[in-house]
Amino acid sequence: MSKNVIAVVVLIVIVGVVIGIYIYYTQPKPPAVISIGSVRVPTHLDPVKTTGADEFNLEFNIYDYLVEWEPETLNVVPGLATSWETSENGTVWTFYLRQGVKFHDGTSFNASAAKFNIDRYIEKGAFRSGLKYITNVIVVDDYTLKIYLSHPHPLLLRHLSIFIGMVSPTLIEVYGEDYIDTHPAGTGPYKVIEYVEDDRIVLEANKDYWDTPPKNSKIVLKKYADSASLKAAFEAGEIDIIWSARGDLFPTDVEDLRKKGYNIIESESNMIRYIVFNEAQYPFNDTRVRKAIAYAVNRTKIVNVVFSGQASELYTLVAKGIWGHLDTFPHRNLTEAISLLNDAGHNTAQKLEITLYYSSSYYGTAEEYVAQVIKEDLEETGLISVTLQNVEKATFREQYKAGQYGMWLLGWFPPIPDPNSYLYYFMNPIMANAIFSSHYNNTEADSLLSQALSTYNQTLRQELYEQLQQILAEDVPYIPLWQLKQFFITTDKISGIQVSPIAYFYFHTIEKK
Amino acid sequence: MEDIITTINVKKYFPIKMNFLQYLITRKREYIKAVDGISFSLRKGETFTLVGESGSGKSTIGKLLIKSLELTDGKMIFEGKDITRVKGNELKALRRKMQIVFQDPYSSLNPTMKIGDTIERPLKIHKICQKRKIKEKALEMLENIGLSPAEDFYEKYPWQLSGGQRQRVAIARAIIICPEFVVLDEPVSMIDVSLRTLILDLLIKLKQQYDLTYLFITHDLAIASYISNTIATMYLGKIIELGSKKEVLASPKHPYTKALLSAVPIPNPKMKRKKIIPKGEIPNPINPPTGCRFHPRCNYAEEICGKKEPELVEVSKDHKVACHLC
Amino acid sequence: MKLLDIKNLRVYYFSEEGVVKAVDGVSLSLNKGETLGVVGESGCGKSTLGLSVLRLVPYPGKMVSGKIFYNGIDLLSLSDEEVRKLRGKEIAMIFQNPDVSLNPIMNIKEHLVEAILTHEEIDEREAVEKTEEILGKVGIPKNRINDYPHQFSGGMKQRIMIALALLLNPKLIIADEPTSSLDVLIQAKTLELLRNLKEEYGLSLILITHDFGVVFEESDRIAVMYAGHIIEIAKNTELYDKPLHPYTQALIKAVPTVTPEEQKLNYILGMPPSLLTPPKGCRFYARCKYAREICKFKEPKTATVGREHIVKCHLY
Amino acid sequence: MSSKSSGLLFYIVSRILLIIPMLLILLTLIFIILRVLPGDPVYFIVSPQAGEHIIEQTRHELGLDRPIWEQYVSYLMGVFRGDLGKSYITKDNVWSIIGRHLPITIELATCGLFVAAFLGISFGTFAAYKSKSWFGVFNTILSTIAYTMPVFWFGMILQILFAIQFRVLPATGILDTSLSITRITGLPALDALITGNMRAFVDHVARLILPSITLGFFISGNINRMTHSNVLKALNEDYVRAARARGIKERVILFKYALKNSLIPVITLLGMNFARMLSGSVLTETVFSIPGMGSLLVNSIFRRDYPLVQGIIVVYALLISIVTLIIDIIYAYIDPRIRL
Repeated sequence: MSKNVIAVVVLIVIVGVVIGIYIYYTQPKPPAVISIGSVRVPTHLDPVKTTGADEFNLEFNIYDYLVEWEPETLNVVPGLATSWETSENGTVWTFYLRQGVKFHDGTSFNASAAKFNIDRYIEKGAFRSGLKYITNVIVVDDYTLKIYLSHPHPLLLRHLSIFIGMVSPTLIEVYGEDYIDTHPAGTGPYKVIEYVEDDRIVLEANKDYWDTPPKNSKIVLKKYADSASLKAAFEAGEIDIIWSARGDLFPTDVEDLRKKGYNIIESESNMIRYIVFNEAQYPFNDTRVRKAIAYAVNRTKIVNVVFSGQASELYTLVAKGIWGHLDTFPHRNLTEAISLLNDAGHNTAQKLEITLYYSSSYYGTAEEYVAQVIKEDLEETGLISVTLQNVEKATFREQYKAGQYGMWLLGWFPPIPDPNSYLYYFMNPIMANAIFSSHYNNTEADSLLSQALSTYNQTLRQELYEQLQQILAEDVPYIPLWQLKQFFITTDKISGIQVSPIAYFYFHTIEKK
Repeated sequence: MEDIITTINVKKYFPIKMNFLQYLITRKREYIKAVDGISFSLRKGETFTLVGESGSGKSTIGKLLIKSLELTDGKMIFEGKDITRVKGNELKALRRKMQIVFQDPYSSLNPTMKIGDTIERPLKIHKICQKRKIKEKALEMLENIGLSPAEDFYEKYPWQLSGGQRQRVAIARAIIICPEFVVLDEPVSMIDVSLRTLILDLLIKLKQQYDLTYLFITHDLAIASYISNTIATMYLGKIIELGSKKEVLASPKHPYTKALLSAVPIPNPKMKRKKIIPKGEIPNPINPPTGCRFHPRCNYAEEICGKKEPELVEVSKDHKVACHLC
Repeated sequence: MKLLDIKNLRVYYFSEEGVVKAVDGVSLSLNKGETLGVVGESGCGKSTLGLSVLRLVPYPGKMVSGKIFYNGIDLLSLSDEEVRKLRGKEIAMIFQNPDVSLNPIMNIKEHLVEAILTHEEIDEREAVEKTEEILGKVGIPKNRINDYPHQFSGGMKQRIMIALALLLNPKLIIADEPTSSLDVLIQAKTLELLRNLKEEYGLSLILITHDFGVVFEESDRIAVMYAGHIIEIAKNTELYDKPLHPYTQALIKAVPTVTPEEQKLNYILGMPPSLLTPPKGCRFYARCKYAREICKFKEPKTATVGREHIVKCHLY
Repeated sequence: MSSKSSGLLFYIVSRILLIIPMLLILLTLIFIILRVLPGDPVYFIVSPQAGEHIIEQTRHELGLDRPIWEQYVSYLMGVFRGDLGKSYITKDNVWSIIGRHLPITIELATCGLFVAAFLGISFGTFAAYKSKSWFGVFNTILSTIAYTMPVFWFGMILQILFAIQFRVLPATGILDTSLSITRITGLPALDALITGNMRAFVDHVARLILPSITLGFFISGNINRMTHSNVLKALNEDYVRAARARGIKERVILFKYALKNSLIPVITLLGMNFARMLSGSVLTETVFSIPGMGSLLVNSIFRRDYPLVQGIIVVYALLISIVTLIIDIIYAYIDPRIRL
């Protein structure tokens, strides 16, 4: 009896396998997909909430903006607005909008949709405090929009081109605010068709895109838990591109892949890393001490030893590749450092004891090595003794905001390619204390900053920002250390990757053979 | 002779395990009635033997008498004092006077303790004698139970001893603190035939030497007949016959006792007897039969047996039986 | 006619401490229809002797030498598979502890049917019928056929074991302490059942026990074992009247009987020798009150005294 | 209880009722622990550039400014209405987030369990049967390796060998990026079969092979040891000797007498491991980039996503209760002595 049962089961299995194999080989092959691997994927896709590079990056691919910018040059170009004009005093801007553009949900884009999105951002956007200069948005007709400013503001176009992605208002009205976190509908080149948190986001090319349609039909953004599994997946041929924008791969892994003959495109990224001091706390209330540390740190060693050269030394807070960048901080000089410390009353008998806080759960495993290098650098003066303190991600922000530190290792990724983004938050005392508790306060710097923000004159602005960078190098509330590089590692099949110095990645130009 | 222990209508019910929800729904607790109303007295200096099949409640009585189990109901008197509910120091003092020896000498001794330590331990716990005399006393005891040279055995571990020797150690451990009363729960059933009499003779010797009273529990009537003064037959938590050894063995009255006696194999091929075996097996002690508990198996049962529970009544001097027909 | 003939059998356990000579040169025979009692104390090798007949001596035990003839077949020359076919079919065994001798997760029917189907090519329905029949003979009601071992009392389990043993009409049953874990009433009942069934089926029986009462009541002939040797074999009454070996004599005197009278009993001092290093001479030497110089150094030969009375002692 | 089946029903109902207090205690504990832990979920939601008023506003929106007991009560009310709330980070319903991650974990755990059971039980049994041969020694080494070798290391070796060197099996993920499976039941393998999407089915199953072996091999170590010692013990039982004496074939003795009788503790162990795997095997998921419950839980704890962590714990507790219940029922089926 049981033998019969076994025979039947075996028969069913065999038949099933045969049918399965038949179907498998007769089913059409699915269209080619380009998969991009990273150790992070966006956690939501609502432009008003976006503060992180991963979110910004994906949003650029699914939303359109009134104005946009060319990836290579960073020049402002028309987006959903075909043209615009400014009033004489520079406070009223008129935008003429593109016609016949449709959101992914099928509704049409027009001036009231644009107003809805701008208003929404001003009301609840993550960076709304920086947009207070916009006083009013008026729909003139279906395709004309007027934006009123309280004073001339040079960053308006930048803000419009980065913060305010155009989301379908209907979608929000019907499904509510939270819905677009995972089910967005913009007008951009890609639609989101699948969203699995912490795993993958699947994009499909928008066939009705108003501009040149994407050169590929489907993009999968895949998240890997760590560098090792990302690399394994790539080597197994499961992903086409590794986009390592913020240290996703270990430097050694990049070298290994380079040796194995994969294509590697390398460029600057706009993420900077620096040390921040709490000027209200001993011994960092002493400019000589801060300056001495600035002289003592060895950027070359960090870049070469920790990052195998896959990063650039940085001597000012404005990243390379951004206009206005000017090296102002001193190179390493131990003698100078020692004499400054001696001036401040520190000697070998009474070493200066300081603690360096860092977070490897926030910035990656390399952070521990960086901290170690910095410790060695400072201790080389013979006058400082450094304690290292690793802080968990969950408590990290809370603690540095509360000012429970003297010296932290932090990073900055400003979404906007403008020197203001690199300086405003650091030097304006209100922002500096709200965000970093650096307690840095310099009225001269303040007035330079506001001057630079109230003129459209680019030359003037550049001068002002250069002056600011000089002041920073004197006061040393921060020590810029290095700037990250981004890597695109691809197989031979991939071409058409467009590299932007601010580490945003547009998918529509990529092609797969 | 005076009575050392008297039990009056002693009962021990063990509740059957139930989970909380089962209890909520059935609202009825069921019990195994291991000992169900037993009264008897042990006279000082005698060996009182309980015989019966497994499940009759013999061992439970043993544990009740030495107070290692709490009784469910009834009363116990020891040396004229009511000890039914003694606690604390009084109980501790009482325990010293009552000891027990178990069946299995392989599991009753701590394998990591030397024989000397095993024997000395009760002396130390109960602080019986001066410290320096403890060893002396232990050696004396070893000699007394025939484990000589005592010095050698003092240093040995249980695994180095045979079953008979271990059981002697277990007995010594019980007796060294000079108790009044010892429960012997099947002390020789795991001992080889050639040595059983040795242990039994040792027990008899020690009884006289230390002026002890024994409650001897066994299922083996031959052993009972060798060592007892008084024999009580148990059946399903009840004593159904009780009397002096002579009376019970020479003229058993209860059909169950008779059956037990007839069933014992006799090591004499020339003596062939008709065995009277009761039908069936010992029933479940959760719901024992009404009336006489033995009546469903009894060959002589009459109507009354199923209705009325017989009392344990005296049928002759030193002989009580619980049977309607005697 | 001899059904079983064991010749000079040696079974040793090759344990880590050394070689335990559990059965050390045993010769024994069993006639058809006879009950042979093998009596001895624990550790004397009587159980190993029983297991050897079925070639079931457990690891690290080994049959070192000797021969076992069953119906003229040399059991030790058979292949494992041939022996397996004999087990249960020709020679069955009943073990001491019925509580652990049945598979707890198989019901009674499964046990019996499995045993039948292992040896006989019949269909399951017939096997079940046969099962019910045999269970009826040992007094297990039909309606309990699907019950599991734990639902039966010890006595019933032993009757089931007897049913399992008798199931395939074997010629020989080896019963190893079949009743020693049972209460006296159940023991009497079980022995009676075994006796009756033996008559009915015309079986031969080897009854291994330590209980002199049982062995005298049940056996035709009795073999006494001591420390791996058989030291005396005689007819039942002969052994009772004229025990020759000092060990047998002492043992019979050490067994209490049920009597209201005072008994004077004997006991044997000392312990049996270790089977790891058995003494050179007579193995009972150290405990024997008749021991002489020769007993210490020379192993006694087996002597036949009178009719079929064999003894292994220098006194004879 | 009169009959076995009504006893079983009664048992199941009583066990289900007992889940409620357990859940309550568990939720209370996790609720407290999460809030005692340092770290504030708000900082994972708002930008570092955000001012204090934005932080306060976000905190208010999440209800984190209310007294703890109030949050607790309203959360509990939600749970008993079947509402586990929304994730702080993605704002998605916790049920649907778990619904995306749990099925794949169930598949992986099931496959891992089969691998573990197959490897552990077959090797363990055979080694017990041949305990005196070289196989016994080999098996001891094998089982020791199985449970001492780091999971991620073993997983990576498999990956390098089969996915990168020989390219016979995929290395990571649960489905090729070019494929997709229509969601019906949530279990990808089942859904692919139902929709007749053989390509996706084959790809998906192929992707489960290495992680299942990794997970299964790791667990097989303990299963192997336990099976080995139990079968060995069972083979020395009196009923095995009695069965041999009846001439029962060795094969039957090994499987029906020794193995089946040894299965209860083995099944307990398998069940415990299954329950553990259901909570996710973070290391395996990491190595093979599988979006399962393990990484979801770790990430959500990391981000202090309270509703998600709590939700996962609720689901986990429910699953464990179900698994243990099933194990108990299997016991009763295998061993008639066990009454429910």
